[in-house]
Amino acid sequence: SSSASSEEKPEEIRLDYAYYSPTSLVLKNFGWAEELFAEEDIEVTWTLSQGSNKALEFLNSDSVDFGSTAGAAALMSKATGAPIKNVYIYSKPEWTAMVTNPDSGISSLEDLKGKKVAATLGTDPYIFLLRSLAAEGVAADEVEIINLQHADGGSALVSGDVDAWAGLDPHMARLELESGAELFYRNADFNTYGFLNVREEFAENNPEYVNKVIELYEKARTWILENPEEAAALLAEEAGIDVEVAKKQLERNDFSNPVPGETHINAIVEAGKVLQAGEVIKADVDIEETTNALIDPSFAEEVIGE
Amino acid sequence: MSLELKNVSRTFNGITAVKNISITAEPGEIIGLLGTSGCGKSTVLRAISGLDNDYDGEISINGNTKKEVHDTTGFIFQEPRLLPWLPVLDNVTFGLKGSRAEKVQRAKEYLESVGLSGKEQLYPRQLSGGMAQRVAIARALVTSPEILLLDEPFSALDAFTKMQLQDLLLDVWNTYQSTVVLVTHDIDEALYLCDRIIVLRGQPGVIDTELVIKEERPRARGSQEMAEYKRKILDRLDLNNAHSYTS
Amino acid sequence: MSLELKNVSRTFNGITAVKNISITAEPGEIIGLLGTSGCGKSTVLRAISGLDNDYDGEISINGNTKKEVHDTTGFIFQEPRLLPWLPVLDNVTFGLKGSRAEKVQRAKEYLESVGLSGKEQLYPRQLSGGMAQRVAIARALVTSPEILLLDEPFSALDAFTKMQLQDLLLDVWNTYQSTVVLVTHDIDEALYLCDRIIVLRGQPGVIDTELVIKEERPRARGSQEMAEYKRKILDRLDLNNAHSYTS
Amino acid sequence: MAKNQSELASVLVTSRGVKQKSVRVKKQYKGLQSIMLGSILPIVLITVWELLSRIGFFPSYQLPAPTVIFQTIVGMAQDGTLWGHIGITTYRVFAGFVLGTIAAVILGSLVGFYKKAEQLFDPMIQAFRSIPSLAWVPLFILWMGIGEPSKVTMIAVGVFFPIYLNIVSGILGVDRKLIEVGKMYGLSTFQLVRRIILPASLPSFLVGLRSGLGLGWMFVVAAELMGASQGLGFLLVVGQNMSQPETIIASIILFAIIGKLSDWVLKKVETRSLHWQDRLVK
Amino acid sequence: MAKNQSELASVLVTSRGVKQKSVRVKKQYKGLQSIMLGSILPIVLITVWELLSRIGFFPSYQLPAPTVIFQTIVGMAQDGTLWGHIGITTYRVFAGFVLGTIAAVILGSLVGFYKKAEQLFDPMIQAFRSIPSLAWVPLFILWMGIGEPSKVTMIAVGVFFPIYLNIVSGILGVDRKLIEVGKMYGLSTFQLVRRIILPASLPSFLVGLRSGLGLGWMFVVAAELMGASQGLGFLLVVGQNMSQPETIIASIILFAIIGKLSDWVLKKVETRSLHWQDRLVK
Ligand SMILES: Nc1ncnc2c1ncn2[C@@H]1O[C@H](COP(=O)(O)OP(=O)(O)OP(=O)(O)O)[C@@H](O)[C@H]1O
Ligand SMILES: Nc1ncnc2c1ncn2[C@@H]1O[C@H](COP(=O)(O)OP(=O)(O)OP(=O)(O)O)[C@@H](O)[C@H]1O
Ligand SMILES: [Mg+2]
Ligand SMILES: [Mg+2]
Repeated sequence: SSSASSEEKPEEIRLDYAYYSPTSLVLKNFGWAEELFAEEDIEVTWTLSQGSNKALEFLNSDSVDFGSTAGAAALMSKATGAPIKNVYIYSKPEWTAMVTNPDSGISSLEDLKGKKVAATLGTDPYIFLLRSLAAEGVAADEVEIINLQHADGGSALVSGDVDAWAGLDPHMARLELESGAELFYRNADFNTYGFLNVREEFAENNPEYVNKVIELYEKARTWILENPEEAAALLAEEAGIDVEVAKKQLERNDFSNPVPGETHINAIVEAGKVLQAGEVIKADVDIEETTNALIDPSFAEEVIGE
Repeated sequence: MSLELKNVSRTFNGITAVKNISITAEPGEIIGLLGTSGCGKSTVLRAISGLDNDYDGEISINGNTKKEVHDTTGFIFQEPRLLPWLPVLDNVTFGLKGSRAEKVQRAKEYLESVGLSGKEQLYPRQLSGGMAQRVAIARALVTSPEILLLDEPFSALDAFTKMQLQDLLLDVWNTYQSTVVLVTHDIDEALYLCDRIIVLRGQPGVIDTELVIKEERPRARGSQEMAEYKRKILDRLDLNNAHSYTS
Repeated sequence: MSLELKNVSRTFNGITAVKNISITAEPGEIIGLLGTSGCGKSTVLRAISGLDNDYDGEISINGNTKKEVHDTTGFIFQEPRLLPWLPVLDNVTFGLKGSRAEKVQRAKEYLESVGLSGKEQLYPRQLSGGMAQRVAIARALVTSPEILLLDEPFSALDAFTKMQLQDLLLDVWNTYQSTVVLVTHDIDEALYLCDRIIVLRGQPGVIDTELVIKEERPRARGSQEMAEYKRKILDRLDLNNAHSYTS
Repeated sequence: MAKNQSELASVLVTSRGVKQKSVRVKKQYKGLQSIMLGSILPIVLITVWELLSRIGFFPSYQLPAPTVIFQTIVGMAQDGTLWGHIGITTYRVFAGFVLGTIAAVILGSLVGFYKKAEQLFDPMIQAFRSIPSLAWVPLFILWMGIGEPSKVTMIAVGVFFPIYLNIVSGILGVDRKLIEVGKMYGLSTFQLVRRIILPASLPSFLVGLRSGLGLGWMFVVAAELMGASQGLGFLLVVGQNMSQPETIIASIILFAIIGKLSDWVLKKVETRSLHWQDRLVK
Repeated sequence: MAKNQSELASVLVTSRGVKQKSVRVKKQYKGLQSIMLGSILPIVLITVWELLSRIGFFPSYQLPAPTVIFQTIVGMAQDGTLWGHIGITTYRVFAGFVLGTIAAVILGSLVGFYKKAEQLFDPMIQAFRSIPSLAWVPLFILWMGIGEPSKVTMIAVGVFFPIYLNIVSGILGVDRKLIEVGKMYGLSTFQLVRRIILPASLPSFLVGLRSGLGLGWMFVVAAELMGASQGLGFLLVVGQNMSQPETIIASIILFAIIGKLSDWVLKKVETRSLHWQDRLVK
């Protein structure tokens, strides 16, 4: 698709960075994008995304060209008609899991019946919770889901206000280290991947530059794979978290497969079905079609090869 | 400026305060308005001033019958109504136009006349009742209005200061030939100052008596003729009070 | 109640308003306070009332020299100071204690005495200047205070109403034997009401003259003796004004 | 006392009513006219918005058309969830408002009246005043857990500050002359506050109430971040998390409507209780 | 005019100064005493908090001890980031405050003064008043992107409402008697507003300003959700997203301190410009 490149080049390229996307931090930190695009007189601006929903707001309002989100979040936005597409997977994170206090007596999802579970509605941990419950055959209405922001869910767990928490890194890593919280249910495949999304308009007008950004991301990804220690230090430094926490968080990120493909499509479709069942995504949305419209592997395939 | 009231009435919430007041004042005339408390003197003054335009009837000022405030009219209210955030001097210059220096100079002259020189920088809350009233008098007189409405301007003043200010008023009147309507409770004052005295009575207030004082000015305070006039007015007032109190 | 001022002085921001005022009042005496505008009459009254306690010197009320408000003291201020959110009736009952019905009944009596029956439900903004002043008078008198401080209570009233209220004051005084301090600019009024007249003068105000009026009550207004007294006082006042205006 | 005043007020009203039938008709007409004038802006706004949405100027994934929003709200009304959201939020705001008002009246009166109290409390209160609602969230969860108390208290915090500020300044602005009247009649400090200072500073107090109520609605979002499963703030945040623009806008519209209604009640109270003011009639 | 007034004021001050040396010393002493009284509560609070943290009542991953917070702030001061955060946030609040005040003064005067303007604008404004700051975020991003303008405007929105409300009520509360004085001297409507209504409603306006400034600080968080990379609100949200309790609390403390300082400035202005009020001295 990139062969149909247009003559014009953008005046600036607006990237986002996010603490949940270590790759973006590395890229920003080393200034590789500025270096590359300075040759062409293109300005690079960085915007911090504080969460998937912010990144999507930025994308939808034409405030950034590239935005990092969780896969499910991108799907939800796409389902309302947002003109974005996913062109790259910045990592396969296991950023969410079910967490409980060490002496709570909870060791499986079965034990959650009738208990209070904190989660942030509409975010990856929430989807993770629903999918896990479904996978283990526990009905969602058998547990009491308490809507709390990620950090507050952690606090509520520690103070005993809730019995379990669908946690998110780095909060989760931190709790593990500091109060000995336990991850009693993990499933990396129920996480919905780190999506690098681009605005459709930008992709259409400047396909080459999408490729260039993917190249840059690849450079950063390779660096992380080669320098895990430094990467952890960098994450800790940038995000202002403990090195130990950063290490734990990075360990749970799999940077091996950046090209969107079947696995990702399947994961997103599964997540989408759960969301549709929970009436988060409207019933009249065709999940598979939306997913296919969202995920566009062509750029990454072209840059990286299969 | 000539001033004419034709059948002016004013009703508040269905209760009539004054009824069918008709007064004609020649340019340069001083009209006194006497009457018991609550009979509607201030109401008439407010109607003339244009501040109140819910009255019935017609008021024409130099032939203009529009219900609006004329900026050639000066009004000394029954209360001092000083602006509490301005010191005395700025209160007096409030209505003046022109350069600051001119305004200050004029204001100081008048403050001197009302016996308040040296008090220019005091704020209203630092004034005694009579001082505040005198500032209000200076504020109104300093603009040399062509029509001057005075609502018991000297009631808060001691006998001597009062006389001084009555003479000041006559000075201003002499210089600018203002048409003056003066509400007062002091019959001596009315006799000393006015060309014509109108006595209101009753509730609603109506015109009871009109007295023309022909005496030349300056008049002697407490002369024989005056005493005679005074007796007449007192008679009218008593009657009228007895009436309003029993009703 | 007896009342004694010893060398009372009051200074505002370094400027002395009154100096070395000493007055002794027997229980049941009516003291008149005369003086030019701004000489410190209200200041003295505020000191006696206890509202102002930054004065120097000593004031003892029935031997008590504490600088505090005594709730047996009634004060009619120079302005009506009605509470704008209360209708006339509630303004009058404001200082009363007891059951609502009793309070209302008493208040209505006094409102009748000041010529305001039928106006119970009006709000202060609906009153004329003199009516407001009369409500204030009723509010103070209805509590039958043992010490009564009056700051030009009748200045906003017409001659007839004024006389009526002077008599009302004498009635109250007769019944409760209150000790009264009355500030006034009306010499006739002072002569009609007071046992003793104290003339202040100058700035800072000092006691200039003290006049004892021996006449029995009820007194005739405008008798020969009164005229004589009046001349005396006018003399003192003129002198004193001439002095203060040139300074 | 209160009964009596309302008695008086009703006397006044009826006596007026009898005498001014024509005025009343005029008033009704005026009321209608006023409502019509007030509707102009919202109607224009909604029409323009609808048009722009129709021609696609606002894409629906950003700002759905008013009709869509309306359908969303109607949908919620039909499946019944709407009343739950509105009910629980209104309850929380109301409870928080009452709590916050009480606290503000007590502290405000103390601070306005006693110099020592001012020196002791005021600096601290002024410092707390600029802490954003979101900042309180973790602390409130820590101190009070995630039940209703923490939510109501959070709203009370929001309500407190403007009321406090207005009370203190209202008290400071009360005319010395009127306070002296109270003192002359031997009122105790408490009576002085109740009978002179409160009524005299009523205009300021009522503005404080209205300001405070507005802030109460604003603090709802922070309050309902603390473990709510219902409520307008909950709706808003969930809408944001789930990229549902119509939910977001619907909750905004609901905030506006209910906020306006609650303010309208206070405004009525204001007009009623300040009828004694000697205002210039516009 | 303004110049003149300040001249007068200074005359007044100096003439007082000369006459009251002893009073001045007394005042200084009183100022000190007042500061000391004001510090009691914060000191007690911090001490108790430190103690509770030391004995482990508050686990550090939830509520770090004051000393830890202090170190965090000092650390930020040393590496220089602190000034960036404070600077940019203060700038935004200041700009938003100015903007919001201007808008509120214009609209408030219109609405307070003209019945038609009131009927037209007021209902709408009152409805907007209860929309939470967070709700505006997506709309502002949509309309204005994520640059400084949207942030400053967001803060201006917060500042606007309390000022507007106080101005309108202040104008309504101006004594008719004084307005009549202005009319008698033939003042135009604009002059009337400037020379009578504004000064007379100044107390109310100033409370509005202080309330508005407080709200400005609160709205910073929402403003800095719109793509900021610096600022106190940013610090707070990052702290929450990144599980850094010491950053959260540090930002709260900074909000409190700077908010208090900015309010202190306004309070000084208030005391200065209301010296003419006939208040009861406490
Ligand atoms: N609060 C104050 N601050 C400063 N000066 C004051 C204050 N109150 C009164 N004064 C001054 O004290 C002097 C006496 O005032 P006071 O009110 O006692 O006069 P008065 O005799 O009652 O006059 P009047 O007959 O005009 O009411 C005046 O010069 C006045 O300026
Ligand atoms: N705004 C108002 N609303 C209702 N009634 C009013 C209003 N203003 C005046 N009145 C009534 O009108 C009548 C006349 O009042 P006005 O003030 O004209 O009296 P006045 O002759 O000036 O009396 P005074 O000598 O006491 O000042 C009074 O009965 C008063 O109650
Ligand atoms: Mg009058
Ligand atoms: Mg006096």
